[in-house]
Amino acid sequence: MANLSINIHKLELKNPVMTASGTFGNGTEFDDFFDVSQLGAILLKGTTLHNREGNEYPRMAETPSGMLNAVGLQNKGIDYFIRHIYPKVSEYKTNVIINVNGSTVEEYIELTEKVNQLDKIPAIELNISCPNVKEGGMAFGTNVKMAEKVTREVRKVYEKTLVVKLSPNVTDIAEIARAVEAQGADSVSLVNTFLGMAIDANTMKPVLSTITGGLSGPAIKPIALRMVWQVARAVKVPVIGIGGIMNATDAIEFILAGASAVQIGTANFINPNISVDIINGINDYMEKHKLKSINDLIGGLQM
Amino acid sequence: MANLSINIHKLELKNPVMTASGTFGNGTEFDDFFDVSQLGAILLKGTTLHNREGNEYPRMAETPSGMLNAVGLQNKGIDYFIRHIYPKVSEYKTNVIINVNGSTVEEYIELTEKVNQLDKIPAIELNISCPNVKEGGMAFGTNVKMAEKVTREVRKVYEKTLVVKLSPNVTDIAEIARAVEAQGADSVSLVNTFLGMAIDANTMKPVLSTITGGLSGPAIKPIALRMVWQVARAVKVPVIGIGGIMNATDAIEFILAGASAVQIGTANFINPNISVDIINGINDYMEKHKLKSINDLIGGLQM
Amino acid sequence: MNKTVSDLTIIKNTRLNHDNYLLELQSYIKLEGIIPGQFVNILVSDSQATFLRRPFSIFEVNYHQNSISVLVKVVGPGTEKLSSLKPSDTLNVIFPLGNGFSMPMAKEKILLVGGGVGIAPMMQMAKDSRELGAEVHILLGARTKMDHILIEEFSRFGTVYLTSDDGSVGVKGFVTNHPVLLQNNGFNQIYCCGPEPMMKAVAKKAKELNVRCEVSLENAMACGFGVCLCCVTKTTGGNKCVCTDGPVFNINDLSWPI
Amino acid sequence: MNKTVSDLTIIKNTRLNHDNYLLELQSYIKLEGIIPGQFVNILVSDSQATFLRRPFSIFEVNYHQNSISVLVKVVGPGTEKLSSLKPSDTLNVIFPLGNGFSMPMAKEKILLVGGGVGIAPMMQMAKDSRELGAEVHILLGARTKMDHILIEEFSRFGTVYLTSDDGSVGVKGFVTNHPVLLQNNGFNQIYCCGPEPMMKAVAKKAKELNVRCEVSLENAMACGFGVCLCCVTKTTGGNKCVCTDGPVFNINDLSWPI
Ligand SMILES: Cc1cc2nc3c(=O)[nH]c(=O)nc-3n(C[C@H](O)[C@H](O)[C@H](O)COP(=O)(O)OP(=O)(O)OC[C@H]3O[C@@H](n4cnc5c(N)ncnc54)[C@H](O)[C@@H]3O)c2cc1C
Ligand SMILES: Cc1cc2nc3c(=O)[nH]c(=O)nc-3n(C[C@H](O)[C@H](O)[C@H](O)COP(=O)(O)OP(=O)(O)OC[C@H]3O[C@@H](n4cnc5c(N)ncnc54)[C@H](O)[C@@H]3O)c2cc1C
Ligand SMILES: Cc1cc2nc3c(=O)[nH]c(=O)nc-3n(C[C@H](O)[C@H](O)[C@H](O)COP(=O)(O)O)c2cc1C
Ligand SMILES: Cc1cc2nc3c(=O)[nH]c(=O)nc-3n(C[C@H](O)[C@H](O)[C@H](O)COP(=O)(O)O)c2cc1C
Ligand code: FES
Ligand code: FES
Repeated sequence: MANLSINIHKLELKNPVMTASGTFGNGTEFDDFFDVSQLGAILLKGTTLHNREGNEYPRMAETPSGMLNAVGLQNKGIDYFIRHIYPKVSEYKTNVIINVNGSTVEEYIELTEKVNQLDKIPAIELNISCPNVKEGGMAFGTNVKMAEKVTREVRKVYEKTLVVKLSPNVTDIAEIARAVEAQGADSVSLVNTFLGMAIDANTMKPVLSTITGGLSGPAIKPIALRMVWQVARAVKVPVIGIGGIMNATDAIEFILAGASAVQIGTANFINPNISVDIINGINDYMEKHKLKSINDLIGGLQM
Repeated sequence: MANLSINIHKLELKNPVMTASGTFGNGTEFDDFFDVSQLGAILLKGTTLHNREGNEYPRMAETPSGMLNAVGLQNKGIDYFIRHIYPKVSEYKTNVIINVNGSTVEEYIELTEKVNQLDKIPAIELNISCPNVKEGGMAFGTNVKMAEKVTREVRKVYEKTLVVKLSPNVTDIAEIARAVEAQGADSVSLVNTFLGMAIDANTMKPVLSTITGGLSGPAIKPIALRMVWQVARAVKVPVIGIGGIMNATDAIEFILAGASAVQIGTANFINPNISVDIINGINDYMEKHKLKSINDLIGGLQM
Repeated sequence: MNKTVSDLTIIKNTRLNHDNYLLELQSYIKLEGIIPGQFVNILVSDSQATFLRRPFSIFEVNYHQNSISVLVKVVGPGTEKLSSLKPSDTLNVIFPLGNGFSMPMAKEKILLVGGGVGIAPMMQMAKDSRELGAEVHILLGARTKMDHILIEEFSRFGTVYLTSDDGSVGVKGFVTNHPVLLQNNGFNQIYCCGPEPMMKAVAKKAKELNVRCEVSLENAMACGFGVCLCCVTKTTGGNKCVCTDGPVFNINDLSWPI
Repeated sequence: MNKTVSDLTIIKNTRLNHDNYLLELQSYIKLEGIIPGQFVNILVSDSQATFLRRPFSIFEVNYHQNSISVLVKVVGPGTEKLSSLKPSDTLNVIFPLGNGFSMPMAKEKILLVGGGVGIAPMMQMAKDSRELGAEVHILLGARTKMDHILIEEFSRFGTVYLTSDDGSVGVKGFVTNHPVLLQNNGFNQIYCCGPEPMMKAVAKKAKELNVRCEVSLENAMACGFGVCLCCVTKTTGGNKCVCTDGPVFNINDLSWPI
């Protein structure tokens, strides 16, 4: 067994494989399939201060090698989470991370303060890149000034590991990454979904109730990989790679490009066991290539 | 037969189906397959002032539902074109459009002036979005000021139809579209390729000689469609939709989203006859939906 | 039983009519306690057009031979591919998913209403209800005579009534035009699956007749086990996932304007 | 003949060894004047992992039965899928593509060198050269005895020499270790196809021996008919497309450091 453990700031991961927010429920939905404590970390679904019903159905469109979603952060709010879900998920023997969302800086702060009280949550992922909400969301992630501001303010009230999740819908993602790093982000995760659209030619209508939605899955992998590579060269903090990872080879590509860890998203829908399979696949690859530690693989791209 | 004819500024198209630059050679490569005069227009491969050898091999990587290319505008330059290719392509009974590239504004101008002399070329497509060249290219298309400048200067020396081809690698493509419209573009075409990357995990090396390349094919369709929809609502000039169109249904989706015409790119590699098939498919669809003119379909998305 | 991801082997693929196929799948994991109305989520590999899994109702469970069958109506690339599979081909399947119908009690008189491929969950429902001692009536609707399938199989478990849009068999019109639904026949429960307009019409009728009614929804799904939140339907308790809180809902819990 | 896009029907799929298959394809378009070294570009439909077509050398043309065959070595999803096809399955194919070898004249003594699946274009080449009256010698290299295929078939058209990396058959080592290449045997021309390092070694040898030499390249392709400019190789005349200016090049035209 190769040494897969890696630290992201104060966060200690037994391996670099996490699940992506919004694609893994609260983790408990996977209990039937495998022991989620095997993972490096699990990212809970996007959480807001108050209950959100999300967008109208239809919220999904299948696309070539991918899918669009327009869930819109449906969740019951942080108080419900603390009361009903936290007790269960804090039993897991892995890092449980909350994906923090707000429509104003104040909301981000208030939510973060509440999460800060939770002993068993060692990190938050600040989602400034949700394309499916009317207010806030992606607006924070596509504007340097706003990305800086929300990171700075949240940093003030949060001392544990602060990961900022970046939007790919920008001209220069490295610029945003550098900006949030300068404001105190301990890590950046990328990418969130690409803003896309699907039309039903038969009905002449948009497929999604919200017209546009977020594109995920292998279709976006080449762009996500490029962005991770660019950001890894632009910042000093560890980078978490996300986007269309379907198997161990994909995950290894992100790590070679400079990611210290990866998140598995849409692939969970197709194969609920995929995240453990990927851990095993990375281990096999490292043994084959005689790499002792995952550190030998991170940014190992040869040019 | 429905009426498929449509005008893009002074350009008269017998149908809205064009082929995308760089994916259709000089058209002559398709003579064995079908009569290219059936198309609304053909876009010739990216042309520069001087001979360019393009990038080193490997220039291509297959990706999920798509491909990356790093051709880098290999072409023999405009003078060679005028002498050897123009005589052949000007025989076609369709619009032959040159895709104009430069690394400086001066180069764009000089090239345009030469193209302006060619009677049988009724339009140019100003490529400010090539991701595969070191100088110029995408830099013009991802910066409002530079996009404005090159459009303004080229407009001064060119009176025929000026189409500006936009890059999708931006935060706000509608902003760029409005900017080039204000500087006199008669139409905008979008999208060019997305900057992406592929890594060979076995060799731990980038697949492309240039590390990054341009992503095309159905993988990008949902994002391209969203951009066309946004731009069509932002500008008054006709929009030409491009990105992952593989069949008539895809083309119809772009037209419903607001495109007055479409360009077929990567699909030509997989099925050289696809562009005529798409013309026929659009006609069938219009007959089925009892639409008399393509104008009834453009922007016909029902919300 | 617990949800599982498992490779099932096709034992039999029967073409029922021009666009319906019955696939019988051998399981290597012991099948137990599957509830009528539950569904499976099938990975259609080897097809460029299908990225996500495809959900299908469990048509029948054969505990004896440890197999389940699904009824597949060909509507697109995924179902096309499934219809072409042959015995000994394997399919990767997540199952069992969803809640299933609330079963009737002995002596209860129940009506199962299936429209189009919505008849799929009704076979196991009819079988199990009959076994529980309920009096089973089955109303099947389809476009034409040609589209009606499996009538004989259904009639093994209850009285079958038919409608067709064109009147080529049974009562002409929609299922809601059939006397068995129009009159109060003393049903204790109505169970329905089919196109949404049909289910709404049946739900309305059930409400008028004051009969308890469950419907099985077929919202588009990305995961099928409650993590993507794409498949929601509006309920009196807010948005609920059709894949986990459903696919079966009591019509009183849905925010349908009926 | 002109390039065409056409559906060909599989007549026969023969498994030659653990990873090589010979597919025989019936054409409905009349085959004529196909040149050894030309290739076909096959659409592997129904596979999620193959978006682009897959190029294969034309292994043999049977004008009589209007069929062509291709030798497929399984290396990934596309070739895997092709290897699993059965008679009566169809394949969409663009052909004939590329330039092909320059044919020898009668009485010329030629050496065909094939390494691994690079033997594919050599069968038709051997056949046609023999027909033209050339004296054909065929040097085949593979990893082990197990990897050597079609030796008997080749020997119908010329003298066959073998090498294997492990010495399990023929001369141990690479093709360039074989005496037939080491000594000047009076060859008028050498034709070579195989892994690039092998072709470079053979080209070097040919240069030393001052024998005219053509190699067939296998650069990655997106289109196969000269429009994408992805498949280029450096030549003395600048970057040239392997799919149209090649796949066969005279080694003197390539910018190889030999
Ligand atoms: C819980 C559940 C149970 C189901 N049970 C059965 C069953 O027993 N037998 C059966 O044949 N089918 C069943 N379906 C429907 C089946 O899943 C779809 O027909 C199938 O996914 C279509 O796949 P495709 O690739 O062939 O077509 P696609 O290309 O995916 O779709 C073809 C057409 O059907 C429409 N469509 C596809 N899925 C849905 C959906 N869920 N809701 C509305 N429209 C849709 C598409 O918009 C498109 O117009 C069920 C669906 C659900 C959610
Ligand atoms: C002109 C030409 C003629 C050919 N003739 C034959 C033939 O007669 N018989 C035969 O079996 N194969 C031949 N090939 C190679 C064949 O096209 C590839 O093996 C096939 O495309 C692989 O497809 P795949 O989906 O199975 O594997 P992929 O997943 O596409 O590839 C598997 C592995 O092979 C590598 N690979 C694939 N294609 C190439 C390439 N062109 N150059 C270098 N590495 C590559 C990939 O990088 C990867 O590592 C030829 C190629 C060309 C360009
Ligand atoms: C259905 C769905 C819901 C999502 N919800 C969230 C969310 O709540 N918060 C968030 O930061 N990202 C969310 N995402 C984005 C994913 O976490 C991930 O960034 C994206 O899907 C790209 O990775 P993938 O291609 O592996 O899926 C969601 C994605 C999907 C498909
Ligand atoms: C191999 C290749 C070469 C290309 N060369 C050019 C070019 O020279 N000029 C240009 O404007 N676009 C070029 N493009 C971009 C296409 O014209 C088109 O915008 C893009 O491929 C998206 O469309 P598609 O998904 O239908 O291919 C090229 C694309 C490919 C795949
Ligand atoms: S389909 Fe994913 S939650 Fe229901
Ligand atoms: S493969 Fe496209 S030019 Fe050769």
